Amino acid sequence: MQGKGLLTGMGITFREFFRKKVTEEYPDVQPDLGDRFRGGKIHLVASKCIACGLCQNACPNGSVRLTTVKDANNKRQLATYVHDTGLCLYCNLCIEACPTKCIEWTKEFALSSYSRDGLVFDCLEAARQRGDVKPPEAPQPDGEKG
Amino acid sequence: MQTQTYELNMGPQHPSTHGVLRIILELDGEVVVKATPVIGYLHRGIEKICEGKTYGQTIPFTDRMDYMHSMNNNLGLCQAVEKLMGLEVPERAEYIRVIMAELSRIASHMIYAGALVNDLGGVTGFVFLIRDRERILELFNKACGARMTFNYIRIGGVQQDVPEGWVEECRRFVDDFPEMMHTYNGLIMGNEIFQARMKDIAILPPDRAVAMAASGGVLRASGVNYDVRKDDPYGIYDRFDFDVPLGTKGDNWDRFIVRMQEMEQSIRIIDQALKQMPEGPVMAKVPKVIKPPVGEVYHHVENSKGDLGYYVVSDGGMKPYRWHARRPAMVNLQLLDELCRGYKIADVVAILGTLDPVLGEVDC
Amino acid sequence: MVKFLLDEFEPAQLSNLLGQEVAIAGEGVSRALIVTPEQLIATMEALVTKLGFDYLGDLTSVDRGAEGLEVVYHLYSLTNQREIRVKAKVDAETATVPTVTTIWPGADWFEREVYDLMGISFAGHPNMTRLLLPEDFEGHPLRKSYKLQKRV
Amino acid sequence: MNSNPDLLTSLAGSIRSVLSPLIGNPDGVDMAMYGVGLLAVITLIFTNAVILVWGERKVAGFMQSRYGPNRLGPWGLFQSIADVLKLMSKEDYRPKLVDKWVWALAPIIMFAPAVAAYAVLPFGKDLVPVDLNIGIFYFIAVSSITTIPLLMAGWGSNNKYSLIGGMRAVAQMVSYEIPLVFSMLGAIMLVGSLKMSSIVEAQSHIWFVFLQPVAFLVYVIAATAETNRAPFDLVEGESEIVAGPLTEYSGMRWAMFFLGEYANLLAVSAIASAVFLGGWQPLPLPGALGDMMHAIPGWIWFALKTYIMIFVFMWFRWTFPRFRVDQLMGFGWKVLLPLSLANILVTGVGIFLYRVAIGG
Repeated sequence: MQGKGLLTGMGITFREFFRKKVTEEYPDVQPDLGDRFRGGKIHLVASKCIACGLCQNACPNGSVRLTTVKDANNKRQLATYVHDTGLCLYCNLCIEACPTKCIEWTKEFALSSYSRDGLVFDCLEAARQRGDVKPPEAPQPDGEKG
Repeated sequence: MQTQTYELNMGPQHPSTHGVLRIILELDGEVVVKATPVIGYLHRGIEKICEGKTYGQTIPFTDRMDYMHSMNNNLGLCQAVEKLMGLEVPERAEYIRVIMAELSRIASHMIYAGALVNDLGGVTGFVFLIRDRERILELFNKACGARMTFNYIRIGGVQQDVPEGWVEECRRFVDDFPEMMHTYNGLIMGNEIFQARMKDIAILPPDRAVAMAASGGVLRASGVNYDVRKDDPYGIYDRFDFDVPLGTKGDNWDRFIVRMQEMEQSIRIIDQALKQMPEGPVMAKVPKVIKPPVGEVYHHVENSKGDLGYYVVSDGGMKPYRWHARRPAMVNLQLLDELCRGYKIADVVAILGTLDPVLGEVDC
Repeated sequence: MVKFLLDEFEPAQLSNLLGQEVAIAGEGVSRALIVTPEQLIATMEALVTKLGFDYLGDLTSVDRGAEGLEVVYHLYSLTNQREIRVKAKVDAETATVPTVTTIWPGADWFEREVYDLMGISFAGHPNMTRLLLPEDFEGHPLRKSYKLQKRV
Repeated sequence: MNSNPDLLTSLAGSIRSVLSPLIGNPDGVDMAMYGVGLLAVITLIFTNAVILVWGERKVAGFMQSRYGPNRLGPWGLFQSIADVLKLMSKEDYRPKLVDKWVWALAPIIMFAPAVAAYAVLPFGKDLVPVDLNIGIFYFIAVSSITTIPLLMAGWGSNNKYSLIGGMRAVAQMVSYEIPLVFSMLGAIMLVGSLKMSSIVEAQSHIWFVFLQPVAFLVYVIAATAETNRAPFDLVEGESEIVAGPLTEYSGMRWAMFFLGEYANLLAVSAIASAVFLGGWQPLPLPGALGDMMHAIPGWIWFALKTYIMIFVFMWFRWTFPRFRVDQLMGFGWKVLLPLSLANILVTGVGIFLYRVAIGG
């Protein structure tokens, strides 16, 4: 009969009227992002970093940028470490490339900014502010590190 | 009476062009005389960009082509490279890939149906579909931490195994799916207005569909039985028992209903895959630097939009010499003009909806 | 199950069948039928009529640098479930091959895309204009000579 | 005078008693009372539009398993007030190429007939602002003016989407006006009067929805089309023609259209409740229950019925997809019109037979 489908549809919407709602009341209730969440910015544990640059090489879009200096032991140390979230594809390749597992995602996802500069995060500076710095090593006696 | 046709620019900013598609409509009153799609507003030059990336780095870019069915985009590229390298993928990874690709197909078809219903003015159907799609995205989020651009399927396997409890949750989704389908049947497919809007509109004959290289639901709605999963089984698709839904007429209604039935078939595949899935590793032994041998490969997979092909040329280095994707949505979009002619403006959005273009893929 | 056409026929056999002197290059999954632009239409028509390649899978192009350009066709037969790769070689200066829209109308946008990005024009195409890039764009990005700009 | 004066009638009475010594002349007092009525109606339209916008969003939300507005105030009640404030503070922007006068006049003309139509709505016993002898006729005449501003907006905007929308508006509203009028004709035939109060009084024993079910159905469908609501929202048809005639409007001008739209929605629902659902008459229940029903003031009954009708219209909107323009015209002329004509015929024959039965 013509009109049966219309009534069925109305029945469905009417039933839905009284069902439980699925709204997530976002700013009041923070979403559960899950353990494997990929997003936010890079959290760098500076004390574990060996400044190998593999994360920079793994990045498809040049969003992870770092520079190194040689320290007294002729060992590479981080000079800068920048995560440009505006370029980031959130592909996880940098995290997987890290041999010492010293980078991971933060769960801050609300990163919008009025300018592109606001999307560039200095991860090393953030690490310093957390007090996470590499303990300065005494010059080693053999000094033969290449 | 002397009348004149006039031109109407539909898009690139328009509520129902599914992104930044522009259609130059030549209209006679409300009747379409000619519809010229203009694309390229979302062109990012992915093919050129990928020539400068390593093979592994090109996978995230495929996510951004058909962002509704990203898992399958990953899958196609990875299998193409694996084919070139002659790489065997572990069993468990194969099953996870199939489950992910089919879940992703359902999610994509949900967006497709939802957007189409929304274009026809039925907002509630759209919201219901989006609501249920959320459960799939949640599954993806649990498995790889991303809801849309996954980069989960990798050359040689998948990024990591699914977490504890994931299989059970996926199983619950599979069990709940018939009820969801029942709701859609009642609200959308059973609705007489919706049927009147869709039936006998924009008929595409099968021989024309083949000649225009249409694929996916558009081709199958015309009754041509071509599904890459069946005709050229990739991965382990030959192990599953599923049907290829076919249309009879090739009108809007067939193009819609074929995909709705495909969702049910995908559920069947997931169901079997969940039952058969073995334990084991999820990543093959892959060298750190992937250097396929000199040569070239073309591999195609069945995307939710159609026949998605990857053509990868290797010069033996770590970066592809040439990287090309055959994007089904772009090919299907060619049909827009001939399908729209003689129908009304309101039908243009419906036809566009049934062709299901994702502009990220069309423009690439 | 799809069969790769070149598995079934010897090169000489194929040349005989197609009525053209065609070469086969590559090995394994990389094998392709090589034709000249002059042979292209006759070969394609023979493939359609004699071997049932009714479906145009893909149409793209490769810039081989000094060896010139290649237009690559991936054909598929829905009736016989076969696939084949055909390549037409042209040099970068002339860069013109005949259109296959007469055989498969669906090649329209494929060819426009190749024209747009690789700069190979297709003789006889009904509407040989840029597809993705703006009309006033200079150069063809997929040519190896086209250098990507650095991000500023 | 009213046997049991309720809140609103006694309020009107007290205003009148305050005014009459001040003015003296009884005609002047009547005029002043019309002014008070107009003020009351305009207040009603504004507050009602605000409530309806909120209600519409809530209904939409609840039907789509969401909450709808829930940020401002309890249950998001202040959301539409915030929206109104936003709309009022927006820049009055006029696109360069519009036809200035036609474009600027359209929202005002949209609003005026919507207000004028309220003159004859029977809000309760003795609460009809102007109880004209030709009340229904007046309502039909005035509400059909709504077509013109939409065409003006569509034409004056100098935008093809708007023009298409304006043309659709004319085609649709003119076509559906006819079944709308014919559907009410059955009820009018039963009453034998065009006066609103008589129509409502005539339903004290049985509501016309039971005597005229087909007419009610036709009325509801035609009214949906007349107010441009889904599944007949082709005029705005967002996914096809962006926003139809409203495309180039923003801020307060756009809000005027919106206000007119919701005023119309309330008006057609009110007419539905007056003509088919017994207006201010309480639920006809027997015995003590019926007395309890009578204790509730008439205007509450009227408001209740009207809002139930509005809910039904919203329910339609959030369930159905949109018609296509040719289907819409076909449905109007090929289904609704014959149906309403047949209804008139059947009603006429029924009345004749009834008279024969009584008279004989």
